Amino acid sequence: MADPRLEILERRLANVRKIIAVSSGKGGVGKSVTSVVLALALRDRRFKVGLLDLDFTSPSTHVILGVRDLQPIEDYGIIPPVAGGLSYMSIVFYAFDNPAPLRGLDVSNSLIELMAITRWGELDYLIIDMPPGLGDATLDVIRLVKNISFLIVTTPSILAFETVKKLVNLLNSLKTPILGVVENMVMDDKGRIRGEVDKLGVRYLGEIAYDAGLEASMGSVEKLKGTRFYVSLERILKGLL
Amino acid sequence: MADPRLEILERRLANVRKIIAVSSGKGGVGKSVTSVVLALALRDRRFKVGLLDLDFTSPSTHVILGVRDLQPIEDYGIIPPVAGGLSYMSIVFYAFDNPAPLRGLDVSNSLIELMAITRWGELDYLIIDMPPGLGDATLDVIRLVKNISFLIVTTPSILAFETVKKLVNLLNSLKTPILGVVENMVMDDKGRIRGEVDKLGVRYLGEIAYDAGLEASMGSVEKLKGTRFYVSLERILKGLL
Amino acid sequence: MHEWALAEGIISKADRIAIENNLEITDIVIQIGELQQIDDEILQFALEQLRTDNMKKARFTLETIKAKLKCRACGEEWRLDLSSLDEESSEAVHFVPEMAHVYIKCPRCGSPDFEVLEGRGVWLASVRGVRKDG
Amino acid sequence: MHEWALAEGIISKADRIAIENNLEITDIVIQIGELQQIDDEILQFALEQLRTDNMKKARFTLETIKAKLKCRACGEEWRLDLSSLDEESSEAVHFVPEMAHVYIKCPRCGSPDFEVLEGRGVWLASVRGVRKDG
Ligand SMILES: Nc1ncnc2c1ncn2[C@@H]1O[C@H](COP(=O)(O)OP(=O)(O)O)[C@@H](O)[C@H]1O
Ligand SMILES: Nc1ncnc2c1ncn2[C@@H]1O[C@H](COP(=O)(O)OP(=O)(O)O)[C@@H](O)[C@H]1O
Ligand SMILES: [Mg+2]
Ligand SMILES: [Mg+2]
Ligand SMILES: [Mg+2]
Ligand SMILES: [Mg+2]
Ligand code: NI
Ligand code: NI
Ligand SMILES: [Zn+2]
Ligand SMILES: [Zn+2]
Repeated sequence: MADPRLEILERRLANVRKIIAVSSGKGGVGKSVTSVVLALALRDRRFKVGLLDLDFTSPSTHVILGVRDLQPIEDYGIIPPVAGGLSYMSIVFYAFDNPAPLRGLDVSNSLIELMAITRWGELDYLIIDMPPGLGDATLDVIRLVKNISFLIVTTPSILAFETVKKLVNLLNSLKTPILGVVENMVMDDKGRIRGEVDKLGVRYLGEIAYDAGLEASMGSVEKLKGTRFYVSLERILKGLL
Repeated sequence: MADPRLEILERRLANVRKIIAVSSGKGGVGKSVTSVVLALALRDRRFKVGLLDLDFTSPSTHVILGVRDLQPIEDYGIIPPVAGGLSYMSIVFYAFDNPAPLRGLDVSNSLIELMAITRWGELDYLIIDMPPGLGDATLDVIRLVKNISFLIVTTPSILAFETVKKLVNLLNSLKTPILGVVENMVMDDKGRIRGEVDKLGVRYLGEIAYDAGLEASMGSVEKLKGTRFYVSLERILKGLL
Repeated sequence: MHEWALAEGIISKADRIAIENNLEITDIVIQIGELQQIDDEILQFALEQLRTDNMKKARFTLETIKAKLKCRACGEEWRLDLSSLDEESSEAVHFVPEMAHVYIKCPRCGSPDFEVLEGRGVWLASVRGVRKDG
Repeated sequence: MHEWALAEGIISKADRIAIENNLEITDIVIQIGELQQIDDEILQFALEQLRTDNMKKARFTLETIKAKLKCRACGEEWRLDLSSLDEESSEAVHFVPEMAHVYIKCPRCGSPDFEVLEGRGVWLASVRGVRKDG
């Protein structure tokens, strides 16, 4: 039996110029905050930007953005609502505040279903907030989204970086493009990660300091734009464009 | 066709007095450090302790413990090697430093396979370091390990706590026992999480401050035992025993 | 109305099969998992509208497959009573069938950890046609 | 030698079936996925040693199932040449067959994202016996 969803998935992304998966081997390194702020910063430069949260079992971007009372519109598929100027899609539109205990197969199916029915329209950038680890979602975007590239987030900790090495190794062996590595939550810069990233043959894009003011900005796009985190990411973005 | 592994899995744990899954909805909250330090602290109280790393796609406990050149022994199954006084089992004994791109189904199969062949022998405690999220590993330990209880780790961040609420909700609906919640990486105590945990009807076990000295202790059991993290967890443990 | 999106996928897949095998398609059978509660009138209408030149006279047959679930925790197998879902949950499962794990529990043990044995999604079950000349 | 652990599982499952159905087991068929490279002599020996009273004269038949893999990225299907694995990788896959995703890549596109269609694990394929009196 043929799965008709795979047939349209690619077409749904046909008018998206650049697709960036924000990823890491590890959780808690700042993928979600980076995804949101990256999307907002691109939007501030007048790009048309979409944000897709693929961390189905622990979605965070809706909390960071402060999304409330929004819902996609059903129209020959579904049209993502706009949050903070971004075309925004998340499983929380369907799971709400309930736990979503999804096995890998369910994650894969949900991802395919959502991507097959979501009509992004024309976008300059689609930013995808990935779940941690090298599981179904990561393997599926690599396999199904042809022109994807990865932005990797790490912290200065050896625990995070060990998993990042594995992710780089995997992406390299699959010839999936890596934009580079962002070092987040830097407290006292020792330059260790920069050297390690160089050794991997991957671009070190810059660092984002630990920002004690970030937590108080959660849920407000305006406040997020006033954080040091935002300023740091802006600087990194300059080197990326 | 019948799967003979499920038949023996339970028996392998028959002589383990207490099994604790260290879990969280979210990554990067300190599950792995908590697992290792909890296991070491129990061991210091003369208990027989095992540590099982079930975060197959981004294992960390071997880095925290500084495990090197160890390998299980094959003997009517496999016997976990001893690291820092703990009977220790991790997928890195088989994947080494390579990336392990496993879909949920593979995670589930690996977990069942490992648990079916590992002979823990007599243990007072088996600590299980869980991957983030509500996926295959979490659903499998709930389903397959009858006398398991969960120790939940959160940070003070709303992002972490939102996912912890979902985990609590899931465990409650399955009547899986929750030992309580540990609040990790506390910087300036506002007591917010304690209040929220109370509201969930779950025990607040205590807090662990952000410990700038932790990173330098990675890979050395001796150094870990000298950290403020260890002292805080010791205090929490007193309330648990 | 996201039935149109699903119809698009079906037509496109069938069209590709037609091209690859040089077929004039006469019959297309589509299986619809009950879980997703597709509006088959809308789907049928969408298929008619979207049909391509390679399937000008094709007949679309829609078959609904009953949902059958099996609990991974206790082994219970059951057929779903979809009317037990409230509107919001029902809508969610309509768009993303896996949301079943959010809104449905095993009737025996209460676990959301079940397998959908049958009745998930929309599938192109078979395509028949006659070979075109040349 | 972890074949003993697998034998233990097989015997215990078969014994449970015997008890539940009040059977004296005569035949047990076990399928062994090639991927796991089980030593069938050791497994056979272990089974003989571990047999219970409900299967005193049972014959154990071991069937090896060839490994067949299918790439999720490019669709390639292939049979595995296990001799291409070095000793360390081979050992790893012996204990945890999923380590195939660490050491084996699709021969066409290089992806580790493949499905093991056949030839994984050890399964109790069938148990036959005669009903006991009483
Ligand atoms: N630069 C930073 N300074 C302070 N806190 C940060 C920073 N980056 C991320 N955080 C916090 O760290 C936690 C993890 O971030 P998150 O984006 O959710 O990570 P991930 O998506 O990788 O799991 C969150 O509580 C977030 O607010
Ligand atoms: N109390 C703490 N103080 C300082 N750093 C911590 C503390 N707890 C954890 N960390 C660090 O935070 C990161 C995430 O911890 P880890 O145990 O790997 O989390 P998880 O297993 O939940 O992903 C690691 O770099 C770890 O060293
Ligand atoms: Mg995240
Ligand atoms: Mg961890
Ligand atoms: Mg399912
Ligand atoms: Mg597999
Ligand atoms: Ni619809
Ligand atoms: Ni062996
Ligand atoms: Zn059940
Ligand atoms: Zn391939």
